[in-house]
Amino acid sequence: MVKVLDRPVRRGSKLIGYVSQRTVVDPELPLRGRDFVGFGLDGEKWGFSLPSKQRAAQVTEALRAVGALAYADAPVGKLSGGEQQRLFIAQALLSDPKIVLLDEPLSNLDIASASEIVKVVDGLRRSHGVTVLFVTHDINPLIEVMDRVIYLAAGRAAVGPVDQVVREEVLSKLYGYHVDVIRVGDRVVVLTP
Amino acid sequence: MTVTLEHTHTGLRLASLAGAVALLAACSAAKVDSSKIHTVGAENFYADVITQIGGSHVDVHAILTNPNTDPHSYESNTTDASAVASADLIVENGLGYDAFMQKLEAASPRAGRTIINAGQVFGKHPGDDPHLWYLPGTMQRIAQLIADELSKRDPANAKEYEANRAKFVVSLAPWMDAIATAKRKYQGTPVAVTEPVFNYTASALGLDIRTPVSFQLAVEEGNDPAPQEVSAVTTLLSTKSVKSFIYNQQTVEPTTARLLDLARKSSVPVIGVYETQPAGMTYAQWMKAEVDAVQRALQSGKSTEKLP
Amino acid sequence: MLADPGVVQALLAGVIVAALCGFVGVFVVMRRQSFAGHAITDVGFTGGAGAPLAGLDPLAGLLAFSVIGSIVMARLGDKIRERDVATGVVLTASLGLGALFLFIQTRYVSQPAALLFGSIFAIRSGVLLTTMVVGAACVIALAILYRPLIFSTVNPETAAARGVPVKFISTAFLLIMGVAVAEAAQLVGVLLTTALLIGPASAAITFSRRVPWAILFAVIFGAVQMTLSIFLAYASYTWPPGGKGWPVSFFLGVLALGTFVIARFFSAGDSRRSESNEA
Amino acid sequence: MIELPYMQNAFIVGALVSIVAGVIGFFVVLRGASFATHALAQIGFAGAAGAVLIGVEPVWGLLAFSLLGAGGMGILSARGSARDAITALVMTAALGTGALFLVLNRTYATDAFSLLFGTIVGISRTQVAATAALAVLSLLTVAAMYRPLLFATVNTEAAHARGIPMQVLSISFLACIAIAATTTIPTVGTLLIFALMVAPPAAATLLTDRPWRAIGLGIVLNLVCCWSGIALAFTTGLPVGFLIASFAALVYIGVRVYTTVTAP
Repeated sequence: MVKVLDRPVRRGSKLIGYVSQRTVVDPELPLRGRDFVGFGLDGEKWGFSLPSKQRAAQVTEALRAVGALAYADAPVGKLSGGEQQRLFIAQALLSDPKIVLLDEPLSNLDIASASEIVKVVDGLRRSHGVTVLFVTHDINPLIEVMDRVIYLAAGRAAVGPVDQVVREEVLSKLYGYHVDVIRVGDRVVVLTP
Repeated sequence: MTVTLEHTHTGLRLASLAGAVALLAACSAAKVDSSKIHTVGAENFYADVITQIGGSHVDVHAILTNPNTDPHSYESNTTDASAVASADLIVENGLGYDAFMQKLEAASPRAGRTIINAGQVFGKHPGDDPHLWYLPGTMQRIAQLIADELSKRDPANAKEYEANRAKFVVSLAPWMDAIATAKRKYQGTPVAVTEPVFNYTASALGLDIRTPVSFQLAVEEGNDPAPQEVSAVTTLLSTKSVKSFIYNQQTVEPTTARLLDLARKSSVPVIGVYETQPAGMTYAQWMKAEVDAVQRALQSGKSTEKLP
Repeated sequence: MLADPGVVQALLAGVIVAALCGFVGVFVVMRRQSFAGHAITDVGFTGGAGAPLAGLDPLAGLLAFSVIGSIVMARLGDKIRERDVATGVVLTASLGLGALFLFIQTRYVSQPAALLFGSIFAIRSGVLLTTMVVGAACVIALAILYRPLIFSTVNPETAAARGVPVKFISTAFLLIMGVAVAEAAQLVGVLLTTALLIGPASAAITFSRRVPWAILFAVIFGAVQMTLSIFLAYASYTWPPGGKGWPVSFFLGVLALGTFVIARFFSAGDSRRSESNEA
Repeated sequence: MIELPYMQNAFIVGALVSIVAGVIGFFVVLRGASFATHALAQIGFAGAAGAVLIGVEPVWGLLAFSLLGAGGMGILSARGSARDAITALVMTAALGTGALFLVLNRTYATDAFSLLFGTIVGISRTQVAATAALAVLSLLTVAAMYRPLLFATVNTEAAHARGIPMQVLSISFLACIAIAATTTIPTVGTLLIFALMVAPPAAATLLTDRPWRAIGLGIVLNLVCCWSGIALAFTTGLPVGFLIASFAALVYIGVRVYTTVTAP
């Protein structure tokens, strides 16, 4: 039996924060960033949330943690992709999860926003003590912040710490063709043909 | 069409299925008795008059027959279309009341078919009150036209048609008498109506119809009547300024239903008139019964919501 | 004018329906289910027409058909594109059945036009009470669904991951909407109901930043538009060509569209400003 | 049955309408435009009422109003979102105007009402010819728009980038629906044209992925519904509108169930 956090797997859990692949938010939705993030706290509960100082403080804290306070009161649908992504992450954080799943959070983002998001996530896992499972196609922006890699390619997988997996011979074997791993100063870059 | 069908085999199979259904249906086409004169009455009262005059020499198909049918919501069916297609004589009301008839006739052109259109016979124009069968004198004229037409097609029985026509006219006498009597007594009596169905007879009775015409048309068309008019009609009933409330009992919509409640509450006698001839009555009996209902309402304050 | 009990009754009914439609409408517009909102009125009427044939009360038929119709729509249409077709198919089937009921018996069906336009100035008082009770029940049901409904509207995948029964919620929403809208339509007609359901809500949404405000604005817009339409309909009796009251449906239809266009015009200016700020 | 001229006319017009509805319906389904189709067909009523008011043939009012409606919907939804809300609002405004026309007219306007069901068994040869001409016209229009329309429907952004005038295209498509709907409404009615533009074409898109096959299959399914409906109406005397609409809905639901059951 597969167990997560010592419990059998079932649908819907507060212990796992989930950031889905970026969905388009209707620009006309009458919803502020703050309200949107608030779903992370109690979105699955029936009824509506009554105004409460404690609740507001928790939402503000999550917004601060991802650096989204500046646009917390703007309509979600009218924010940029990077701004929305921060809100998604803040939402996932609010249930106080042990694991956060991020499904391609960097797709459709420009390089600057992508590295910002990576910084935010990295900071959060340290400050909040959560495990982050980060699904991505482009490993490069993440190389400095990862503990372990599960590298899936052509039906095969390579698992292990970054410096054991992100190597020319390992990746080339995995892909079945030559892959370059270049070190520039402290940085590592993976080049696939 | 085959060009498009070539794209898919499923399509071809489905198309042949449709063809098979069509063929199957073709085998059971209606039989027609060729010895009789085929006639159609667009409404059942015209059909009734044709039957009374033609007797056993005609076969008659009536289209609007159900006293619960509103011509506004009639959808032509194939039975009616095939009756029109084979008809020698058609009697219709016209004035847009049975616009479907003109369509059915155009769809099945037939040489030598005679169409008696009541609206045209009386020189009315589209937009005039179409409920001609409530106008005393209409059916005498229509009966004459029917008898003439049948005699022309079947000269051998001309005498019988003429005799039947005369009998029909005689049968209308009690109705005409009832109108004359009631008119003497109740001329100028104020009444309220919902729709214009009964207005021709009401005018012949000399009744004073207090309901605004635009209100009547709004109800007839299912449109929103103006608040001032609703209020005027409401006042007529609640203050008992009218001696009777006449409504079309075949189409009861919210406005009518509400006024009907009010009339009952204010004990204004109500009369439910029929738009189509009720089952088990001849045209003459029906018309007489409606006038009797008015008489009963005005004389003894009794309501007649349904004819027996 | 207010001395006229018909007008007072109409104002009361109009404002009640406007409030109900404004509340439900915000969710309908957010979920892009305007078509379903409109179609369910026709479906309900088919039920209302069919019920007497089976010896049942028309209201029972109306509610039964709108419930069945909403469930079928929800079951057939998961994705947005499917939804459009699902609604169309349910509407087709119900209009076809309507044709059959008309064929068998028309007394209770009445004319298609009467169902379309309704007659707000001739409302029976008992009907008003039923609508208020059913409407209140719908509002309470929506209040219970409120949070998970919005969550699954905005962000269905995350909501599902958090254990929100997304499919159940969307069926339940259609059901509540169906009952509310069919009930409103039998009071004031299809046209006024659709206009009140979509117009005020879509205008309110274009410039609200929060759902509760959007609901509040939608209810206010709806009530104002409705009241204004009734006043204008009353006043128009003296307008040329004279002695012809212009219909409420006309005023409300034009006001609803007009308000939306104006709201959208302003919000378009607004969003351009915020975009230029970002750049 | 076949030898009766009105049945011949019914079958011919049924076939023409099936073809036109099958072709346009394919795009209606792909573009999610069922509501617009319903609305454009309904709007015609208002036009007919207006035409009666000024003493013109109802069909011109029908056409004018639904074209105006198509333009209104196209222009207002230029910014993309809330398309269904705009459709609803344009429809209610137009129908309200129709109610006003009825009030101002104040004579017996029976003509405006007979549009819901049409009179499929009451079609004359002249109407058959007119329907055929219009069918050819709408097919040619769709043929002219085919490639950009399909491109724009499946990949809006790319089509936009390639310089396809999106708004012109979407208004033209709505106008196409308007013309096809209103010219067939006097013969087959609002109900049937809507049924045939939505349900069978949607069933067809579930069965095949190729555009031409979907269009062909949509036409075939339409023909099956239409002809068997007319034939069955002839033998049973039941209303044609009920039969065809029910068949159309059943075809879609049947195919939905079939594809769900056989799906891997």
